[in-house]
Amino acid sequence: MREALLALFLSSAESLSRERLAAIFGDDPAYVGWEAALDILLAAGEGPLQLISVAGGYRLQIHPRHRDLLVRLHVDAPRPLSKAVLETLAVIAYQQPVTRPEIEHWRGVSVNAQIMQQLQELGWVAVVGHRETPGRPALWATTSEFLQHFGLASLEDLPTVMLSK
Amino acid sequence: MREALLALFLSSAESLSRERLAAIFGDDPAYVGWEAALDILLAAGEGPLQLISVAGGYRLQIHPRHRDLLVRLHVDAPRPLSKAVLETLAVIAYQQPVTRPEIEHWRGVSVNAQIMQQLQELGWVAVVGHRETPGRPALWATTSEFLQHFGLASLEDLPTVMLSK
Amino acid sequence: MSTAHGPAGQGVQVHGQPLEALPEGLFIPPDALELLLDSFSGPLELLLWLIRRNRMDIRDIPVAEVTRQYLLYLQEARRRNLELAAEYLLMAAWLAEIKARMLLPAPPAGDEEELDPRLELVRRLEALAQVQAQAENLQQLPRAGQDFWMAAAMGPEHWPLPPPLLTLENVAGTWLRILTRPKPDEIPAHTLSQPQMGLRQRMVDLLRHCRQDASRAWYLAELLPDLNRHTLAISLLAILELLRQQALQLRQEESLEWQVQIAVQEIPAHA
Repeated sequence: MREALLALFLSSAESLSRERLAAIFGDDPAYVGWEAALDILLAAGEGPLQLISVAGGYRLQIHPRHRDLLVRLHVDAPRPLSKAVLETLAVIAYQQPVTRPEIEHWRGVSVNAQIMQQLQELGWVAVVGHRETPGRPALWATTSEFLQHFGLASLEDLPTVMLSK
Repeated sequence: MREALLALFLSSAESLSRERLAAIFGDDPAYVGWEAALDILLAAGEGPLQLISVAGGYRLQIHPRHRDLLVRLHVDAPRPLSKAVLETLAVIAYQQPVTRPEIEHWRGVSVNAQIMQQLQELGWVAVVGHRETPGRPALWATTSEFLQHFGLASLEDLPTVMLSK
Repeated sequence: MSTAHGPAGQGVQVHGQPLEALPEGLFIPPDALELLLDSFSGPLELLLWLIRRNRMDIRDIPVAEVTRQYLLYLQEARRRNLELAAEYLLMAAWLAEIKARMLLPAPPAGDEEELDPRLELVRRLEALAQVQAQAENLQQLPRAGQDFWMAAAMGPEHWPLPPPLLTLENVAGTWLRILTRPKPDEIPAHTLSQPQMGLRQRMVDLLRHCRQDASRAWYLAELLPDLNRHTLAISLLAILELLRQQALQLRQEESLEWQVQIAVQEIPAHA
């Protein structure tokens, strides 16, 4: 059972929810007890792996104790994000769904197309609909890739902003 | 050591060569003996994983014994067949063995190679011989997978189609 | 009062160095202003930075003082020929307007609905402060491929096709449809009883026809009288073959009618 779970998680580029796993295992007698195995994996991990909650499901991640070694392999860290990109992403993440004029209102400056394109290419934001106002502006929201990249279980896990009143 | 190797391989989308690993581990006393560990991993695998040699080095692969389970995760939901594919399948099922020109005669349109390929990939039709006429055209028939999919014991169990004259 | 300050580290950064190092007052070291304006996304942010640097209360902005400082920055920028976006001047005008309205006598008592002229500015500054704090929070989050790594291994190379959505009744029904619809070769079948003409024979006939009057061209309609489908096909083939062999030539006649006439004429054999 433990092996079957590991195989599923390792083969998947996305996080897998309990519901998804339940649909895969079904009533198959070969996989009875998968939920107990999942809970053990969640609690104890497996070798260099730990199971974390991310993007509405679970994913296997290399345990942080191996970070120093992994940095030697992955010398090209992801590009740092510019202030404009970070602020635009922040407005979308915390205010979603939100239109571009609304983003501009929050930030106090115009948002150029490049910034939106960069965020789209990273796969972190997407158009999820249109506001039913004149011009039907596109509504932007974050994707599950965004949650995965920043290791967030859900949008509720976004750090809360403490602004003293 | 085994864990460190697994961490490196599982975090990397690319294969890793012995040279690359040697550069990463270097003379670090914490990782002495990594080559022996690599050889053990190559020989015995680890849980659901096996280490395979590919061009440029090694990579971890999920052991084929988990294939059936992974199929449940990765293969899409069933979709309806196109009309052209469905008609071709019907002709083969009821007229087998049958050549492609004969299928075209029944359908009244040409049958392109893609259609035959799609049916072959499904594992439902196969070439069972050649008609001894000029050009020796291939004879197509349904397979036992086709019977199995529909729960038929034999071709005689196909529903009879009555033409009222 | 040090209210309205977000989490630490919100100061503007220039080349990775916090701008807190900027000396007090309005002394601006050479090039600092350029870097400063460069790092600001706009006038609202410059204003917010001024308010914070002066440790002012965002909800009780001393507009006169802030405006004075803001204008001094703008003047300094202009003195150094730095390009300033129009929004910076728009902000200056807005600040001047707020200052003027605050100098007006207080509204008659009891008019509690009278709004503080600074209110909209405060709202926008607070919104920006919030976005900055949120952006800072995002920056603190760990990132995949830098702070943590997802674990993945290769699965099988090829996945089978999904089983099609198909019932046995679909297969049988389709077969019945094929059986009951007319087959294409049932349609021309009756023409087979017509006297058949060979291609060669038709070529000879056509050439003979054209030679009746070698000086003129023959319209296709003349060469292809009312024929059955089979003979028509053979005749067309014959004409194409004669064209290929350069026994006939094709002329496109200019016509006053909408229809373009195509005529065929025999090529006289070279002597």
